Amino acid sequence: MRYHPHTEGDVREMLDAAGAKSLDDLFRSIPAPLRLNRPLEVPPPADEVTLLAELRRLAARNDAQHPPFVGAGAYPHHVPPAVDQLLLRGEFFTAYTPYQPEISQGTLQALFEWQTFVCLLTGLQVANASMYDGASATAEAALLATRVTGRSKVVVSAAVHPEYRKVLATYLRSSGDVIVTVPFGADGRTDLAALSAAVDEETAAVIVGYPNFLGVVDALPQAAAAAHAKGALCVSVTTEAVALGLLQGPGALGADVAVGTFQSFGNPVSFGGPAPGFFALREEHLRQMPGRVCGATVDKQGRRGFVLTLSTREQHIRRERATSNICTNAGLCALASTIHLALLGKQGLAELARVNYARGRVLTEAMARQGFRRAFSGPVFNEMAFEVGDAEAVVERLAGRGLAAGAPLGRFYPDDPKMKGALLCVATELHTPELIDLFAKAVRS
Amino acid sequence: MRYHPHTEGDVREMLDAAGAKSLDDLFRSIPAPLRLNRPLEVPPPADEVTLLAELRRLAARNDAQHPPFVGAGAYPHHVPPAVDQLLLRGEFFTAYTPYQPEISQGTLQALFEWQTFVCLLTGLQVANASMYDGASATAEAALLATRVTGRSKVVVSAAVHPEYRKVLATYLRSSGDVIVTVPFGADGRTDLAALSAAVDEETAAVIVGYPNFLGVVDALPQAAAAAHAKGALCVSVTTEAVALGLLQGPGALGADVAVGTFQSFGNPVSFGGPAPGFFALREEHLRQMPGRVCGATVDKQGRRGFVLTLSTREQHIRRERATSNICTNAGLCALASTIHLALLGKQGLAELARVNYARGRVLTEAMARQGFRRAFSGPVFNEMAFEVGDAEAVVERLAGRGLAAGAPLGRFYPDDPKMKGALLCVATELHTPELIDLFAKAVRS
Amino acid sequence: MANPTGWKPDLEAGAAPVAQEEVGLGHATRGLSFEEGLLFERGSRGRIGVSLPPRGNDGDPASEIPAALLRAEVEGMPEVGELEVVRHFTRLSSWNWGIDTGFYPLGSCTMKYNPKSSEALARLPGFAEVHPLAHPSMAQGALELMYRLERALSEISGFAATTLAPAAGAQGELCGLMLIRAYHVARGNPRKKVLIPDTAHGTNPASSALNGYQVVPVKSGEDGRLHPEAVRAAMDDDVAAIMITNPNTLGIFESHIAEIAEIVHAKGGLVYGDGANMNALLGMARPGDMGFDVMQFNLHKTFATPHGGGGPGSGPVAVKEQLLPFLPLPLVVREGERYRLVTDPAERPQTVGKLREFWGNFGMFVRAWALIRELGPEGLRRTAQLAVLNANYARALLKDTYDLPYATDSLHEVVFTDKNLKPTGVTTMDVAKRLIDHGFHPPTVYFPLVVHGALMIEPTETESKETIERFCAAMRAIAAEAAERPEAVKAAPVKPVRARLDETRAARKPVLRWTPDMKVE
Amino acid sequence: MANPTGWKPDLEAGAAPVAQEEVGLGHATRGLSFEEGLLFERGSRGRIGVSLPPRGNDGDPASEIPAALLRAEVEGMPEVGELEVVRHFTRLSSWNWGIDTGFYPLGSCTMKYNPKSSEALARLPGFAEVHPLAHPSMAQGALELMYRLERALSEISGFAATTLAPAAGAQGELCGLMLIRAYHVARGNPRKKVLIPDTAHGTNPASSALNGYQVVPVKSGEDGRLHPEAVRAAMDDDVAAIMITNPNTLGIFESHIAEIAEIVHAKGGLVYGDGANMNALLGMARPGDMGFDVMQFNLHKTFATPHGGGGPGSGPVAVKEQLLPFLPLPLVVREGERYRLVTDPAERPQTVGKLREFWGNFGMFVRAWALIRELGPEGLRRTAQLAVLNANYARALLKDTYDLPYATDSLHEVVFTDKNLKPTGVTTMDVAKRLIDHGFHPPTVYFPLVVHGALMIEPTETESKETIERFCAAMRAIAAEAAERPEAVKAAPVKPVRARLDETRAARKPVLRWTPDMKVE
Ligand SMILES: Cc1ncc(COP(=O)(O)O)c(C=O)c1O
Ligand SMILES: Cc1ncc(COP(=O)(O)O)c(C=O)c1O
Repeated sequence: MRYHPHTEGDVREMLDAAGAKSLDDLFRSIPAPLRLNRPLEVPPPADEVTLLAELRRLAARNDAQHPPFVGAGAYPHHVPPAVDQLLLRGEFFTAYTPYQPEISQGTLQALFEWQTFVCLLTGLQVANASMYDGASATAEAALLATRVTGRSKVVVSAAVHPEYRKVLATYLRSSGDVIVTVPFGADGRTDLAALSAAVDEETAAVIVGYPNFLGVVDALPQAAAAAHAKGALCVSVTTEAVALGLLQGPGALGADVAVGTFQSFGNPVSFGGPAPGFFALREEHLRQMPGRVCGATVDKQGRRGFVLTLSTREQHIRRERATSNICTNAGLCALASTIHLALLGKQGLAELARVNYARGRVLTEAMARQGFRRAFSGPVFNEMAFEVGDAEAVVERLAGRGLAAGAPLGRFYPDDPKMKGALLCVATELHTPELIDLFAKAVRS
Repeated sequence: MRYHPHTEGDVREMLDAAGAKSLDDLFRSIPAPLRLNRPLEVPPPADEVTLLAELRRLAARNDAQHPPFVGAGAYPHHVPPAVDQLLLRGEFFTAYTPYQPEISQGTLQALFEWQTFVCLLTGLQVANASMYDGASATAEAALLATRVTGRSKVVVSAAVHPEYRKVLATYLRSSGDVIVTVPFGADGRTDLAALSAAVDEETAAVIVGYPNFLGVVDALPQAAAAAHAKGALCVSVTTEAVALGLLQGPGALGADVAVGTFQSFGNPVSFGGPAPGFFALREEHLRQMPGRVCGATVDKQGRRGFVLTLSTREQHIRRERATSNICTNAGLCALASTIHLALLGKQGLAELARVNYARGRVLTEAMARQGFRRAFSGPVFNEMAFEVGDAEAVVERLAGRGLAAGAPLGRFYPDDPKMKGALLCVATELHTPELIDLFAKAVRS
Repeated sequence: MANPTGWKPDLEAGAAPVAQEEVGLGHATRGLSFEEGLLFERGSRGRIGVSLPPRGNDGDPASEIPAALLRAEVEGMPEVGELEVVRHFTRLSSWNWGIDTGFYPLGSCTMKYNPKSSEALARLPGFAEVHPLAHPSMAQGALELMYRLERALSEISGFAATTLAPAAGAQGELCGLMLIRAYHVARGNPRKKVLIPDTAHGTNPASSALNGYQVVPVKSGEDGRLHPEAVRAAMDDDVAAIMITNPNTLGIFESHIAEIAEIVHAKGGLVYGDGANMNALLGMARPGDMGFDVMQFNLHKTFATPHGGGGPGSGPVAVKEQLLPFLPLPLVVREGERYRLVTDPAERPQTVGKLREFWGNFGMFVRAWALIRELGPEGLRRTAQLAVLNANYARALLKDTYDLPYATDSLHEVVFTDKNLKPTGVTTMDVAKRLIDHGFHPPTVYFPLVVHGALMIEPTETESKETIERFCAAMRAIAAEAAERPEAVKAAPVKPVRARLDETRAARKPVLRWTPDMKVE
Repeated sequence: MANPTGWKPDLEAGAAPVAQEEVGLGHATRGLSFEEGLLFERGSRGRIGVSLPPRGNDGDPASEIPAALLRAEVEGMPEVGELEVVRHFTRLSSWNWGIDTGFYPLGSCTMKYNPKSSEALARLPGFAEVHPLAHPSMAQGALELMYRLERALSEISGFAATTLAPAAGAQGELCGLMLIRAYHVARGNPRKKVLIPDTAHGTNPASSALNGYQVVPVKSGEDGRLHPEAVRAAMDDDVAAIMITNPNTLGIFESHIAEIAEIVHAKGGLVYGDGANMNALLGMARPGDMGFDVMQFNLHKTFATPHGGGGPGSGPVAVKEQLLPFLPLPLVVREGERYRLVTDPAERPQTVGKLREFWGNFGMFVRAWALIRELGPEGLRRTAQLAVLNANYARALLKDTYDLPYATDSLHEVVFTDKNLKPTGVTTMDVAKRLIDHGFHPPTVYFPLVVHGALMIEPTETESKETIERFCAAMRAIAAEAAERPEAVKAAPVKPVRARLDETRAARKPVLRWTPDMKVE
C-alpha cells in the first residue's frame, strides 16, 4: 500500500521491540467482546487508476458546463490559477494550526495578512483567523453580543440569509436567548419601523445583511443607529464579499461586528463548502472574540515575527469558560482568499466589484427584455430577484439545459405567498453578456 | 497588465535615469526604416477569464474522453497526481539549466537520479541529462557512432520508428553518411540475414528497435552480434520505456548505445510533445556523448554536491567542434520521469510492465474474438498490429465514436502493400478489459 | 533500547559532517532563505496582479446605490503584480513546516500523509464548480458521493446513520450534544450536566457549555483510565451525558467503556464519543459496539483531508436509532437510482435544525471518500494496526530515557513527560524547540493537562520505521545534551529563520493587523 | 547614481538587522533546510509508491518472450513510499532557485515570469491527453491552436510562414541552416561556409558544423557591432549564409543589418537570424523587415514557457517565400473551417523532412499562444519596451561602478566586466557567487566570449524597478566589499546549503550516476 511504508520485516522487528506477538496483540487493551471480528462492509480497495476513473465518472454526473446563475451565499467567481498553485505548496497545504511559531512563520504571516484584509474590507479594527463559515460566524456574533451586553434578545432582519438565521436559531436554542425577526419591505430592505419597534433595552444585537440575502444593499447605517439607540450591538452579515470593493465597509457605517464569508475570494463554490467565515469587530470587544488570532511580536534576536495570541479566550486554555468551542477553523480557505486579495490589490478589487455590478445590470436588462421585472426595488450589487411566475418550475426546466437558474425564494420564505414567483439570480465576471442573454431567453421559454 | 509591474511613475523615473526621452527613444539604435510603425496584427488582448474560456473551448474540441488505443511512439499511461504537484513547485518549474550549482542542487541531484534511472533501465554505464526527444537522440547516436568508428555507413532496421528514421535521414543528409535500411520479416523482427549482409567494415552503427515500431521485441542480441562482428556499434531504440521493466536492459544484450524516450514515465502524450529523450552508452564513449551531464563532486567544506560537468564536449565551450549543438534539453520532462520512476520503484516498475503486457494479451484476445489476427508473429509487449482490412477507414470510423483507434501502418510503410490492412494498437493500464472489448467490437462494426 | 538505524543526530548548527555519513536521512541544516515583509509594506500605486474582463458601460453604481454607501477604493490595500505575489507566498511557505516537509508527530492531530490524488479529484470542475443550490438533477454525482460516504462512516463507526454537516470536530461535538439535548427534551427534561473526564480535549467542555450544559469533571485513575466507580459517583438524573474520547488523549483505551455506558444508560444518560482518535480503531473496533450513542469523526485527521494553517475540517456525527429523528439537516437519501437532500424541516419535524450553511464541507467529503475507497476494508484495518504499531515502537525506543507517566498499553499515541530532565532545568518546551534543530516537528506539548509537562507523540501509520527511529534518536540526544549543555537546549531553535518568539509581548500589546504606522520591536 | 530605494545590501551572514529596517525587501538570510540523500540510498525492500490496477491472469510473458530477453526486476531501483518521494523532491526543490524564488537576470536566457494560467491550460485533458495520431476530427482544437500560433509568429517576425517543429533554439538553427542548404542545393551548389560573428552563441557554430558547414568567424567592431566591411571582406560565393543575432549577445542592435544583408544577398548568400533575443523587438521591429531570410524563435524565452532544469524548449523557424518549399513537416493548414497537418512528403516534394517525432512541443505551443493572446498587439510592444527599459535602468545604476566594455546603446540586456575589480583580485565568478548571498541569481558570466570577464545582465520586463535597484545596490556593495574585504567575496556563497563546488574534480574523476559502492569525498 503506497501510503503504508511498513515492510513485513519492519513490522516484525517493531513488534519485537514493542513486546507484542502480533499486530492484533497490540490491541489487547480492547476487551475481546468490543472488538470487530469481521471485515468492514465498505467497497474493496481501488487502485489509483480505478479510483480516478470512478470519481471522474461521479464528477461528470454533476453539470458544471456553465457558471451557475445562482449565488444565494455561494458565488461563482473566477479563481486565478496562481491562487491554487500557491495554495498547493506542501509547506502551506499540509501544515496545521501554527502551534510552533518558529517553523510556522509562513502560515502566521499569511494569517496576519488575512486579518488585515478582513479589517480593511470591513472597516473594523480587529479580525480573527477565520471561522467555519458565514452562518456559524453570525451565530457566534450574536453570542458575543449577549456576552458583551449581558442581554438576551437578538433582533434579526428577515432579509439576512435564511440559512444563517436557521444556524443562529440552532446555536441559541439552549441559551434561552430570544430571536426576534423583523420583516423587509417591498424594496427588499429591512423594515426600519419594525426594526426600531423590536429593539429595546433587552436587545443584545441587531443583525442585518449587507448586501442582504435578496441581493439588496440594506439600510445598514439606519439599522446601526436603531441598535445603538438602545445600547445594542449592530452586526452586519456579508455573503458576497466582492461587494465590499464597491460598498463602504460596514464598520464605517456603524456596524460593531462584521461577519460573513470570503468564499468569493479564491474559493470555488464546491457544492457549498468549505469556505472561510470571517469575523471582525471593534477593538473594545477583542477579549470576547471567538477563535484563533495571530499577532505580531519579536523573537529573541529582536526580529519581527508572528504568533497565535490571546489564547486565554480559547477552549484549550479556558475550556468551558472559553469564548467559543472552535478549534480547527478554515485556514486554507482563508489563505486562498488572502492570495486572491493580494493579486487583486486596490485597483483589482475596485474593478472586480464594478464589473460585477455591471454584469448585474446586464442581467437586469436582459431579464427586462424578456418581461421579467425585479421583485424588489432596492439598490442591488450583482444579485437580484426576478418575478418569473413559478420559480421552482423554471429551475427544474433550466436544469435540463445545463443552467443552474437561481434560488426560488419561495423555498426560503415558505410562509410568504408573494415569494412564490421570485427567483434570486446572480451575474458575475464569469457571466458574459451573451450567456446572460441566453439565460434570460431560456427563463422565458 | 498583471505581468508588467511598471507604473507610469516608474517608467518616467527610469527613463530619466537612463537618459531617454521616451520608451521609443530607447530604441533609437534601430534605424527608423527598420522599425515597425503599425500595431502587430494579432488578436486584441484577452483578460484571464476570457482567455481561459476561449482555450477551454479549443481544448473541448479535442476528444480525449477515452484513452487512445494508439501508441506508436507516444503512450497513454497513468500519471500519478503526485508527479505533477511536485513538478509544479516553482523552485523546479521556473529554474533553468543549473549554471550556478550552489543554488541548483535540487535540479542537479534530480538529474543525477535521472541519469541513474536511465542507466539502470538500459543496463549501460553512463547517460546524459536528456535529449529533445527519441528521434533526435537516435540521430545523435548515429552521429556519435560515426565519430567513434570513423566510419560513415549506418544500417537501420525498417522496424525502427519510421519518424525516427526520417529524423535520422534529416540529420545525416549534410554529412554524406549513408543510411542502409534492412527489412523485417513476417514475425515483425529485423531480417537478420539481410542485416548481416548489410553490415560491413564501413558500418558505424546498427540501429534496431527494442521493442520496435511494430510492437515486436526485436532480436537485439543477434543484431548486436552482427554489428560487433564488423566493429560497428549497436544502437537500441526504445519508444515504450515501460517495456524495460519486463525486458532485459539493452546494454545487457549487447547494445553499445541506448536511446529513445521516457515519455511513458510521468509525461502525458500532449499531442506529441514535449517528452524526455534519453541517451545512454558505454563508458568508453563518454567523451563523445552529446548534451549536458551532471556529476557528483564535493564543495569547499567537503560536502557532497552535484555540478554540470564534462562541458568541454559542449557547444558553449567547443563551439563548432562540439559533440552536438544541443543546449536547452528536456529537463522538466526528465524530472517528471524521475519522480514517476521514484514512485514506481523496483516493484512498481516490474508490476506496471506486467500489467501492460497482460493488457496487451487482453487486447489480442478481444481482437481475436472479433476475427482480427495479429499482423506479425513475433513476441510483443503492450503494442501490436492487427489485420483489420482498411485500417485508415477503421481509424476514421472509430473517431466518430470517440476512439483513437491506432496507427495505420500503411501510412508509415506506403510502399509495402501488405501493410495496408495493418492497424498498430496499444493497451496499457489505462485500458480496462471492458473498454478493450468495446474497442474490439467497434473495430468490427 | 539501542539505536537501530545507527543514525547520529546533529548537535551542531551545521549538519553536514554527520549528514555525509548518513546522506539518506534528511538531516537538518541551514540554507538560503529570505526575509519577506508584509504585502502591505510593498508594491506601488497602480500595480495589479489580476487581469479582469472589461466592465462595459453598463450603469454607474452611484445612480442606484446611495453615495453614503459607496467607496471608490479600499484604503490600505496592497498593489502588487502577479510575480511579486507568487514570490511573496513562495517565500512565506519556505518558513513553514508541513507533512510534506518532514515528520509531524503532533499528538491528537493525526498528521498523516494527505494523498495527492485526492487533490486532483477535489479540483475536478464537476466537484469544485457545482453549486449547492443547483437542481438535484445537476448534482447526482455529488449526492451519490455524499450518500456513499455517509454509509461508509456509519459502517466504520457502527452507528445507524451519520450527518455530514458539521464543519469540524468541535462543531460535531456541539451537534452531538444538541442531539442529546433534543432527545432529553423530547422526554420532558433537557437535564443539566455533562460528565467529562479530566483527560478530555478543551473542545469537550467548551462545546458542552455552548450547549447550555454544566460541566462536571471526572478524574481518571492511576492507570490513565476512567473507572466505573468515578462515573457512578458522578452520575445522577441531572446528567444528560458523558463525553468520552476512546482511546483517550493519553492514547489509552477506555477498557471499562461498556460498564460505564451501562451506568450512564441506567440513569437515563447518553454516552457521547469524541472520535478524534478514531484512527486507532479503524476496522478493529467500533464505538457503536461499545455503548456509545453518538460520536463525531474528524475527517481531516482520520481520513487525511488537508487542513493547512488550521483548517478546514469536517466533523460528521454518527448516531444510534434513538437519535435519528433529531439529526440536523440536510440528510442525503437514495430513492431508487436517484439521490436527493432532505432540507425541509417539514420532512423531519424533530430535527435540531441547521449547523452551517448548505450541506457541509463537500470538498473534504471527496477526499475522505477517495481515501476510504482506496484503502478498502483491509486497508482501513491495516491503518489502525500500523498507527498503533508506530506509537508503540516510539514508546519502546523512548521509555528508558523519558518519563512515561502511565505504564498502561498505548494505542495510536504515547505521552511522555519532562520529569527525568528536571535536574537539568530543561523543560518540555525546550525539548520541543530543540527537536526543530534536528529536523522534526515537535509533538503536542503540555496536553493533556492531567500530565505535567506532557510530550504527546502520534506518529500515524504513514511514517516509516526509520523515521521513528531517527526521531527517537534525536529525542535521546536532546536528553543527553540537556545533561551536558542545558543552555544549548534552551537556546533552541537555532536553525529556522526565527528564534523563539516573545508570546507574552504579543498578548500584552496586541498587534493583530498591519497599520501604516505599525511598529514592532 | 544614488541608491533610489535606499536599500541596504546585507554583507554579513545574518541579514536580520538590515532586514528589519527593510522588511519589504526579500532580504537574503538563512533558515532551516535539510540534507537529503539520493533516492537510491534510502527506502527498503518491498516499499512501493504507486497503486496499480490488478494484472489479471492474462498470460505469462515467459510463454511468449524468449527467456534471455526477460528480467524479473531492475536491480538497484529504489523502493520508496509515496510520502517519502514527496518529501524527497520537496526538499530537493528547496535547494533550488527559480523565477518564483527571486530575480533571475541570466543574460541571453530571458528568464521572465511564467504565467500560472498557462499551466492550468496546458493541463486540460483536451490538450494533455490528445494523441498525436488521433484522427484530425478528434484534434481540431489542437490544430486550430497551432494554426493561430503559426500565423501570429509569422506576423510578429515579419516572415511568410513558420514551422513549429523544432524542439529548441539550437534545433531551430539547425533547421534554418538545413533550409538554407536545401535552397542552395536546389540552385546547384550547397556552398561551404557560414559566417558567424565572434559575439555569437555557441550553438550557432555548432549548428553550422552539424549541418556540414565550415564556420568563418567575423570580428565585430569597437562598438560591439558587426560592420559591413568585415562582412564584405569575408563574403564570397562559397558562403551559404551569415548567422546574425539581433540584438546581438551584447544587447546591441546590429544597426548595419540592412547593408550587411545586401552584401550577403548580392553574393547569393542568405541571412540567418538567431531570434533568441526577440524579446527586445516584439512589436517594435521585425527581422523579416531587416533583410533576414530565416530566423528561429525561442518560445521558452520570449514567450515564457517553463523550462525548469534546462528544458523543454521550442524553436519555431520563420522563413521568407523563397524558403517555403523546403520547410520541414508537418505544416498545419486551414481548409475552410477545418484544420489539418501536412505530413506526407508527396505534398511537399522539396521538404527537408522531419526534425523530430510528431509535430513539435505542443505543450509549449499552448502556453506561448496563451501569452500572446493575453498580451495582444499593445502588450507585445510594451513587453519589448519594458524589457529594454529595465536593462537600460540597470546599466544606468551600474555604469559608474562596473566597467562597461561597450558604450553603445543597449537594448534588452547589458554586459559589464570585472575590469575595475582587477586590483582587488576579485573576479566575475566571485561577484556572481557573492550575489547569491545577497539573494539574487547571478547574471550570465563569461559570455559572450569576446568580453573578458563578462557579466551579462538581462532583467526582462516582468521585474520591477525596485528589484533592479536592489540588485544594483548589491552589485555596488560587492564592488565596495571587494576593495575592503576581497576574501569575504571570494568565500561566497555562505548562505546556500552548499559552498562553491569543485568542478575540476567532477571532470577529472567523473561520477555520473549512483552505484552501490559510490563514494564522493
Ligand atoms: C481529542 C480531540 N477532540 C476534539 C478535537 C476538536 O476537533 P476540531 O479541531 O476538528 O474542532 C480535537 C482536535 O483538535 C482533538 O484532538
Ligand atoms: C543567443 C542564443 N542563441 C541560441 C540559443 C540556443 O537556444 P536553445 O537553448 O533553446 O537551444 C540561446 C540559448 O541558450 C541563446 O542565448
